[in-house]
Amino acid sequence: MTFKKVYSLGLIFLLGILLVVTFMNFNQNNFNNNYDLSEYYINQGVQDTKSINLVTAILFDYRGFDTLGEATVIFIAALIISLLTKRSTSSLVYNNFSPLVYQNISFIVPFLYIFGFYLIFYGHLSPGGGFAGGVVIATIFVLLTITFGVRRTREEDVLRAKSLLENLGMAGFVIIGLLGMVSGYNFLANGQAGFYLGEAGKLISAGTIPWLNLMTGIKVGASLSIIFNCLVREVE
Amino acid sequence: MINPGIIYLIASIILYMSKEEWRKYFALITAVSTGIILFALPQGQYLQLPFLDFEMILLEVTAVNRFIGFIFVFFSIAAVIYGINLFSRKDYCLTYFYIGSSLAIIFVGDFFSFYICWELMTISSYFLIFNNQKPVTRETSYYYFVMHLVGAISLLWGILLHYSAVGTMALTTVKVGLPFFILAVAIKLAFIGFHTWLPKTYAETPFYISVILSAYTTKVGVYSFYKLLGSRQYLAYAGIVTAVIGVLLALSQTKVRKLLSYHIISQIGYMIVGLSVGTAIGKKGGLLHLANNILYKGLLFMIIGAVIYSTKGEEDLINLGSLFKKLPYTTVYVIIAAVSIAGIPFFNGHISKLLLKKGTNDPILVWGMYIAAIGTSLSFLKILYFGFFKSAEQEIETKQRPTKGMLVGMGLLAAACLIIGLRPQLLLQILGGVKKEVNYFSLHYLWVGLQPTLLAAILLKLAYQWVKPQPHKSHPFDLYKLLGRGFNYFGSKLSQWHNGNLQRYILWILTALVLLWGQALI
Amino acid sequence: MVWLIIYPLLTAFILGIIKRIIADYLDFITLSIFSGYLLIVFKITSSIGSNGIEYFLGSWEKLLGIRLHLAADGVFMVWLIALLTYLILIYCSSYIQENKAKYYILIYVLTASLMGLVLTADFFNLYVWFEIASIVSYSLAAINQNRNNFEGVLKYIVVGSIGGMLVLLAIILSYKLTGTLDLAEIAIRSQNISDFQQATIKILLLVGFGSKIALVPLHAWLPDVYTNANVTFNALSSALILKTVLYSLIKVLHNLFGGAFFSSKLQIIVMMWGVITFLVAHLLAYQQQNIKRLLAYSSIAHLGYLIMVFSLGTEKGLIAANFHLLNHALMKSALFLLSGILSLRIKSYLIRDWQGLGYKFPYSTLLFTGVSLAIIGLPPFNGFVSKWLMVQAIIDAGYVNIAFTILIGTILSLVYYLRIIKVLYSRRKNWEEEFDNNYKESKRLTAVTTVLAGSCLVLGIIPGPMLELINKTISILGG
Amino acid sequence: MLAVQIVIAILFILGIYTILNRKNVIKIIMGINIMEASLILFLIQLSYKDGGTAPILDKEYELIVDPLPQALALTAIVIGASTTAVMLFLAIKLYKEYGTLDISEIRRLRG
Repeated sequence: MTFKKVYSLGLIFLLGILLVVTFMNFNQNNFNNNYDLSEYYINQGVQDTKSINLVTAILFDYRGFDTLGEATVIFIAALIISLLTKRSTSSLVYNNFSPLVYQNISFIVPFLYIFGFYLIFYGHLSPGGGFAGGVVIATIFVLLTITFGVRRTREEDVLRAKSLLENLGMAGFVIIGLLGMVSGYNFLANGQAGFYLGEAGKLISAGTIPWLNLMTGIKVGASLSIIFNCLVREVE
Repeated sequence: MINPGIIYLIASIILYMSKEEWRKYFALITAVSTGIILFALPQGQYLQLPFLDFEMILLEVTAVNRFIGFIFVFFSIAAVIYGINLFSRKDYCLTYFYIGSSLAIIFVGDFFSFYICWELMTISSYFLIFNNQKPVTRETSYYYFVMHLVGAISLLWGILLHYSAVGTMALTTVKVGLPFFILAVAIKLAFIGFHTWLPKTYAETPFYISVILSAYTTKVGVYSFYKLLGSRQYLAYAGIVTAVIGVLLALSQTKVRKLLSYHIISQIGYMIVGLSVGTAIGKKGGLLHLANNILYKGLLFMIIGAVIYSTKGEEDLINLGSLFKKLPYTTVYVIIAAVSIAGIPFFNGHISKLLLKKGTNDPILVWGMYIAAIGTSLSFLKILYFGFFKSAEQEIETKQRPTKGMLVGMGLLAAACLIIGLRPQLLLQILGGVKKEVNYFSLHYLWVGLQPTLLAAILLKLAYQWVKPQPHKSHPFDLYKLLGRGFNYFGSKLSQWHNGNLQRYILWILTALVLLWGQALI
Repeated sequence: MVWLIIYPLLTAFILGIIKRIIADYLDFITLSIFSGYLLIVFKITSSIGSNGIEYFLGSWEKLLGIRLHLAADGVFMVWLIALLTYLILIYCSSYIQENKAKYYILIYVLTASLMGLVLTADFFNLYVWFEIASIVSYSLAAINQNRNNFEGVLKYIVVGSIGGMLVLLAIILSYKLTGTLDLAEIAIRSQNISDFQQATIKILLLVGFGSKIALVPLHAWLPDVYTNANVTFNALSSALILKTVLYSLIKVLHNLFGGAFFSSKLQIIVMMWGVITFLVAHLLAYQQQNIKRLLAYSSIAHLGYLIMVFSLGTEKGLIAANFHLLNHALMKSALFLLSGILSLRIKSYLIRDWQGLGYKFPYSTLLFTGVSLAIIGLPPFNGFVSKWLMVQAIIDAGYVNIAFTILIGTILSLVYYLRIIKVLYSRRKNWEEEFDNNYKESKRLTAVTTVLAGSCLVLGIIPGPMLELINKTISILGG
Repeated sequence: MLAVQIVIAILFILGIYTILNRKNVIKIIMGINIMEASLILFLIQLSYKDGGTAPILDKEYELIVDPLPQALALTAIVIGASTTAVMLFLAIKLYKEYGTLDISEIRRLRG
């Protein structure tokens, strides 16, 4: 046991004690404000946004601006990773699996697409949403790359297309937000700006939320698959 | 109405941009016309400028600063003539900046602009000293700048304390934060103990630069001593210590410019004595001594510059000798300068030393001055004898003659020495004159003036072996270098802790977190 | 007002779409778009009242959604961000050679995120912008054409993530206490919160943000990042990212519990922290052999000054701190950009390699010398004025001893900046052979640095109007 | 409630322990993720109510958990994931440059 180790263990121990003490202390006067904000969301959220999934309602309507921000974070991550990846020289990379795997993957891909888009489009009705759907779509590319390999010469174009999609998704998000301003309200306005909210529980409802979900889904799917491609390329 | 220093500051910019052939004429015209403007300036406060939340008084004319301003401008004319063909563009620009800031400092009327000019002076003199050819000078200029900045910061701190206690920025004798002001002034005027920058810098810059430097930096220090610290008896003792030790240090030097540099320190001691004893005559004596010192010390620096110029860099008394044959004009000037500084009657040094003596009553101070005067005479006899009259063991070659500009410049100063020596009232009337009770040329005073020199001559004869310039190694103890080394050691230890290990850095973060969090709990 | 954020964001995304089409006119288009941004900034800031402008995203009022609030004191930061980014963008257009479009995208997103940090009045939204600013700065730091900077960025990102998590923990805890995320509402609801709870949240925020602005025990990543990063990133980071994060930290600390920060015992701790920060950083800077590392330590030191004076909380202190923030942003970006110019040819940032550069780049070296003197705090440059104001503010608040340390810091900083000046103006042997004399500085680079350095001198000689402006805009923080 | 919170604290310090005492860069990244997970758990714990259902109101429910922390958790997850991606990428790059993933050897920059 070196001094450093003892010191760091002691420090970690102290930190743990401090955390627990803090939590205990914070538990004492917990409900003096009664969380009126969350009460409001629970009671009024569905009327306000016509989105059954309250988390989506908060994510894309009440706090849509945060979502724009977090989408930007992924955007930047994909941008920097693709920027720093070296242009690879190898032309074809693939693994040898049994034919069963190839068949199964080919079979599964359309369903994955359907599942991904289902998650995106039903984001305001059921658990899911743009992020989850986007991740599912990204897994399609991951699966395909792992099983069938990738032809580098074609990949350049694919990457370029994906990056275009990503940018389009981000720009689309902002533009949908701007629609609220066009109709005389604030950025990212939804129900107040008079967009068709429809009836809670229907697919076409909740104004801009499904569209924002779609944009986010496209964006996340593209970004994550870019990140994956670049990481794979770096590892080789 | 404009602060004469600002004319110089503006001129320095124009000098930077002007053409080669016009530059020297412009420089001369500026200096002369500033002298005329200065002559026309009546006393009182003139130029005010609002800045931050107070008024900057850019021009405040009193008898004293007019007096010093005259000497400064006069010396700048002589120095420019002296170096008229030697200065490069950079030299002209920086010299004028330097002179301008020193002049401005004399005339400003509030602490803030005082500080700004003080710093401008430090900066410009740093770049003036900064000489890219010689690595030694680079180190010296570094030392110079750091030391002067310590002084300046100390001054700034003093000003801030003074300001927050008094509430006005007007330049007066300080009441709060005296130690900081003393430190600042002490570094500027090279008190013994804070003097280490002076011999280093003055002896190693090009000779025409050291001529300029010798006149201004320390004298501005003396002016600020007069302005800020007022008369305090204990400072007079510090002054006498400076005078005696300075002259002793000077005696042990063989390089002429080093000797002269230590002499500046010693002469500053006289001025401090005069300014701190608190009598009117003493004060006037101190100020007159300041003026005289600029004149004859500048002249001496010019002379040794001429020697360096004609022998291509020789200034060691061990090697010099029998220069009177080769440089006859220069020899005349050096005699004038030496007798002036030694206080021989009919030369200006006599007048100011006499006034100083009249002003002091304390026997310690009187005797101290007497010893310092003997030392002074001795060291200049040394220069005269070993440099100019004693035949050298190895004949020294003079490769080129001093230029006309040099001779004219030196001549101006020598003439000034003589005129002041004969008619001191000409200069003293600017200060308001001295009552007639001092008869400078009475037999008694003539004898008093001659005494030290005679004693010095006897000493030279008796202790010839000891006085004779001989090669010796000196290892001056330098506290400030030691301090710097300690600071460096501390820093390198800190630097070693940053060993690039991420986990160590995170440990620091957690330590900070736990410490802060823990203190919140307690 | 939301245009301040979404205009650069939208520009970034659209640039991403059309970057191949407009590749030939990229510089022109990017710069003209940013000029449009300046117009927007002008339009928005000129219409601001004494209470600032509020903006409810998604038109959700009554604290349901996210609120943006441009207070009077934010105007100053907004302008600083917009103008400095513009200047650095011009510099980039000539300095950056590869992957320009993506670099521009990153700078646009950075602008948006910094604006978000200044504008947002929502605690969690602040965290989001904080993380965007972080990830953009990781990205910008990682991009360097000549050299890899992955080690520095790894340190940065690990420290940054830990800091971000501490901030997130603070946000969660404050939500747990108050049930709201709006900063103003938290201040209202935090009446009956115990001292320990307040202190916990503040300390988590201090350490979390502090690891981003590199206060001393949390600083070690910063020089490592700066060593190999692009100078434009260094300038952006030192002049804008660190400053904006500091500003938002002060904003949050002030707003969160209604200014209670400035009277607690935490205040004196933060002041001492600032003192330690700049003393240690100055000492370390002297040890450096690399210009960028040296400047990095100097940045740390100046953040120490800033947090010290900000934590005073008096009106004078805020004026001084804001003025110094402006000055340091100008000076440090000028120094970094100038060091970029000076090392264009020699491709080295080691101090000893710079010997004699003063004769090859006389103009840039002159500027470098001037700005160095400014940052030391010598008159007649702006650094002196702000130092004067800071010292005065601290003396007025009654901390005489602490004020004295600032002056010691001045001496320490002189020692190492003088080292560079000395080397720059020293002659070098056999220099002519390695270096052709005809090298000229690029006009665009020189113009940018001239503007920055010139403003240092101008603000030093006539600080009055700027101080007047700051005085008007600190009404909110001054409280 | 406290039990979950103790778990959160343990996870948090476990993450820090990993960061401080494991040499491998990948493990350090995992440590950061563990810390993040603990914070997300804290968010979920915050929204939890005894007997509450998920905030998807397809029919009438008695008690519904707080949806806001869940939305915040989602945001935090996404941000964390992006940062992790960048970190992993850097780890790959560093392995190529230094030939090792040992953090105590990745320290060319110092002083």
